[in-house]
Amino acid sequence: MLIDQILYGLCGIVLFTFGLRIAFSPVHFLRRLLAINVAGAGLFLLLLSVAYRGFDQAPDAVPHALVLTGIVVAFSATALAVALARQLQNRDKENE
Amino acid sequence: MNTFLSIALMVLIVSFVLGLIRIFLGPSTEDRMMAIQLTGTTAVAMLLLCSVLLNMPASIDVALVLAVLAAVAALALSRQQQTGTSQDD
Amino acid sequence: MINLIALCLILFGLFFFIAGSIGILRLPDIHSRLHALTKADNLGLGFLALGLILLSGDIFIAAKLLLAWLLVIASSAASAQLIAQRARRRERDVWKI
Amino acid sequence: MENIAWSAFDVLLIAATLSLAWASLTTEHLRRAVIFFIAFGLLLSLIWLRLKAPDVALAEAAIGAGLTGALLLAAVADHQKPINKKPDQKFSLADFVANTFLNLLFIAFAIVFGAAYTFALNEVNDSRLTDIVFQHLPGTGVTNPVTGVLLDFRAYDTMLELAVLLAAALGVMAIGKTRRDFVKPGDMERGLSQWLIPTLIILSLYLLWAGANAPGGAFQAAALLAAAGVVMRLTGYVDGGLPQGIWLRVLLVSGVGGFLLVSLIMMFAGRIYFDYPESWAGSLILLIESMATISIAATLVVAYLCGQPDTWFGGQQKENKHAD
Amino acid sequence: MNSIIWLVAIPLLGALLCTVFPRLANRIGWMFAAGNMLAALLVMHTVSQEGAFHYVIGGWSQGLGIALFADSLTALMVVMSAIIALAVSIYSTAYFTDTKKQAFYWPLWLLLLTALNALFVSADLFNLYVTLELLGLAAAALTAMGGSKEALSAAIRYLLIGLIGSLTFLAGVVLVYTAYGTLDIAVLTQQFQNNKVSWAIATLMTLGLMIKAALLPMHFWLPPAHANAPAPVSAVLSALVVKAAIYLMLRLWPDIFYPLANIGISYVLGGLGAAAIMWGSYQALRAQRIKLLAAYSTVAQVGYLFLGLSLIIVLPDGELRHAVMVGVVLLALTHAFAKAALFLAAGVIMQRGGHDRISDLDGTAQTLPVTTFTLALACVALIGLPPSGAFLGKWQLLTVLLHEGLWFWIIVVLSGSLLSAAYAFRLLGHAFGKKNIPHKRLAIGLEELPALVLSLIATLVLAFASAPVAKFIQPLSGVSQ
Repeated sequence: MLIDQILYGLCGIVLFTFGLRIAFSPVHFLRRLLAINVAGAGLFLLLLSVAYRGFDQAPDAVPHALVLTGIVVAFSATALAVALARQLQNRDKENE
Repeated sequence: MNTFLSIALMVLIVSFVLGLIRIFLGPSTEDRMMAIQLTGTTAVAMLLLCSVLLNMPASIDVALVLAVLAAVAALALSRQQQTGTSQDD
Repeated sequence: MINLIALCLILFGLFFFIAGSIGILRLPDIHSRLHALTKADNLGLGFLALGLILLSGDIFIAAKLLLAWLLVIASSAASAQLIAQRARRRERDVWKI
Repeated sequence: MENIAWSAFDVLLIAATLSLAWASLTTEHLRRAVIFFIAFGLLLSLIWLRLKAPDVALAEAAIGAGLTGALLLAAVADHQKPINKKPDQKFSLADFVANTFLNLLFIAFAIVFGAAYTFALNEVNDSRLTDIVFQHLPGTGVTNPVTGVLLDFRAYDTMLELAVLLAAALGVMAIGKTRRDFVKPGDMERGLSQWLIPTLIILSLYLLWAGANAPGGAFQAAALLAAAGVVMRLTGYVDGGLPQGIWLRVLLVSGVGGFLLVSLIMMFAGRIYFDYPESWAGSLILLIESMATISIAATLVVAYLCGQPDTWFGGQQKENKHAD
Repeated sequence: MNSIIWLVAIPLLGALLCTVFPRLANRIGWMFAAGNMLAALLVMHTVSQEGAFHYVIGGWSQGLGIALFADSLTALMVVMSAIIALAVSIYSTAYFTDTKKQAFYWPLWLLLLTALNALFVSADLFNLYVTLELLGLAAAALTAMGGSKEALSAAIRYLLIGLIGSLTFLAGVVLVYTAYGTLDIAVLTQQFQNNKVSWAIATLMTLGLMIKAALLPMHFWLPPAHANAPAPVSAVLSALVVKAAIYLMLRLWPDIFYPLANIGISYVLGGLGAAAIMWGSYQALRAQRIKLLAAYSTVAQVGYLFLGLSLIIVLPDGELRHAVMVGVVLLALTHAFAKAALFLAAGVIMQRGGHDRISDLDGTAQTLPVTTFTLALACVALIGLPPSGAFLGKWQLLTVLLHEGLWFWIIVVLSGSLLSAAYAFRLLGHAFGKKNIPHKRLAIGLEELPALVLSLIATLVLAFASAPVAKFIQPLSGVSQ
């Protein structure tokens, strides 16, 4: 157990919780999307601090691969959400 | 030498935080773009230092990627207003 | 000896970074801030990279460090132009209205 | 002294990250929120490097600072007028109580989660998967453990992840066409793109090549290639440099298809699923990676286009319209 | 053993081919759905011959590679989704007339099927996360294909809520890796202990899956999404996608989280389930449209399944637990078939009549006799009248509740059934209502048949199949591997 490991891990947890809190509040859709992305980043931070094993030791490679997968998935979701929102926006414009 | 470099790293992150303050303050989008550019460069500098400090040559690659993408980001930011206001067909 | 030169170069670099950051924070208007920014970008990173090149001792790594500097110069030149252009357009728009 | 400097660095880094996240999620203006989010991505890639995860740092730099940023910026461009400003409400006790309750709930959640994490770190037996990974790495033909995990041990995950990306691209295209109208790019933009695009492509090739032995790999390379597509889109090529018709469709599926095909062939050849024969594991992985790179890049560009390119079903590409 | 791979490979290959050849998408699509059916039957055959089995992809040691797993529960779910998928696919060939829509519908739908199958057979926690995301993305994209403004905003909400759910699940997975250093379910099951960290893990994963399953306080996203999607998509969302999360609960609690089981958690889940039954049924009674009624009825049905789950968690291994398990599985199967049939029938009514308002349905029986018959059969199954599978499922559940003396739950189940009878008869009353319409020649369309078959399965086939199903489900034990 390393002090920096705990520090970064807790930072990840704070980001995750904060992101979720905003995602559950009645704000603009894009803000919610940002919040979910922040929450995801918090989880990735947690996962990577679990993998971290000190300055001079090689870290655990499995969480790194998991986070890479997670980043791709998060981007895909963001892209789909943005496209949906823009389409909705276009509909609103047509109706005006 | 490592001690010196780690202190240099600390100085750079202070400089980074100063840049962040300009991002927070604004007031115009251009100011924020500028501050992003500055923090980006500072991040590149920190990455270069890390390549020696953490003995990770790969962090230079990260720096390269950041340097190139700074230009892409600037382009996206500057084009955003023009493309956004146009009408859909 | 080389270490000492490297140290000095890195110190120079740090100076420009701090100066740039303070400049961007304290200078009054966009164009003068832009001036401060480009100094930090080009000179600060340049000296730092130079110092690190002296320390690295590996030609491949040295080349990559140099490349990083060149890329930053190129993209900072481009984005400074874009920012200035945008700022000018906006100022002009203000007059139009 | 060195330790103190590092600790100061850690604390400042974490404080800056948290405050950027805070600013991004609470500022009133959406566009500012996105700018903060891009800076947040910048800091994240520094943190990943600090935690000795250069592969992730590369991906985050390319995605967080690059593509997600460009995507979100394009999205907020639509929202310039209606800023997320609440109409000045009267103070409502019910809202206040509900908000306080939710805040307390989430704070409690964070505390419990944090405590569990700390306990878990205490309990863990230090023999995580990492030892087994290094033990089996020689069988995969690569020396970068992350690439080994992604493309061999957990290749099935990677295949499904590419399927997720494909689903996103298809979903984006299913709901509408991409915008065609564009402001004519100025000389400045054109000059920029002339050196930026080749640089991005070369850097991407380098990362792909380095991926087998050093940090880098298909996804990072693809993100840079896609950034080239984004630049093309921004400087007047409406379809972001994508090929047309059947070529685009084949390109889009070739990443997942490559994984699936190789594994099915392996299965019929008597080996089990995803079990590459050791002698050509290295070159097979490089082949799959190159296919995956181009395919992922195309998919990322489609996702950025926020709609279906006109040439999806084939046919001629129309003249690029410029709306000055 | 290889058969399990085809479950993922066939629909995925189909999705890729449909993407490349958009003009042939219709034909490729239903052929691969049929192929998926064969793969599912093959897995069922293997399980019935050899029992539950593990398969580590790539031949790596367990823990390093990703493992797949199939037992009788998996086999039943896979076959169930294959049957519904085939029916929905045949229906879809007639539903989407616009070739440009077809070109995107088919690959997305086959990707959704891939995700479902991959989720059912996965034995790796992170892989489960990826399948959950694939499921959520494909489902949201398909919902948006409804095209209306309501469909788009429902799709956005669906996507975001799904992301929150799967991220919460992922948080649990991260803690698992922190504390136990593995992602493999079998390895984890052996090492799992009852301590504070394990409680945090169980809480996070359960919360994530509750959001995904739309259990009561988290149900708000379901009705708009299910009611505004295109009809075949609604059918799949209600019948299968919601089941995926519940299936995972059935996988996690009796296996991994077995050491944590206690009466408190059982009361929480059961209480939420009971509330969902009452609230969902009440809202269904008030709904103005068939699809909204069906969506709220799904909220209620999820409640029954969670009520059953709460019993499974707390009951000791043995006869009673097996009885509840059989009951839950029968309820889940019946609901899946009946709800798919209901949504498909609603789609037919909407396409022929242009609307699905319940109060204006009078005369449907005269113009669409087959579809109205389908509606009636589906309602019989949803209420749980004999001879449907749901009747037997509820009977099993009630027997155990009676034996345990849980009177409150019995009251909830019975009044939930009464409420569902009320909303079902309201719907049927209008559908069978007389209206003077000019006599027309009746044409029975191809698109009416899949729904009819599904509703027949829900009412008649499951009634006969219940004994073999009960025998097929092996008694779950704490450590089933």
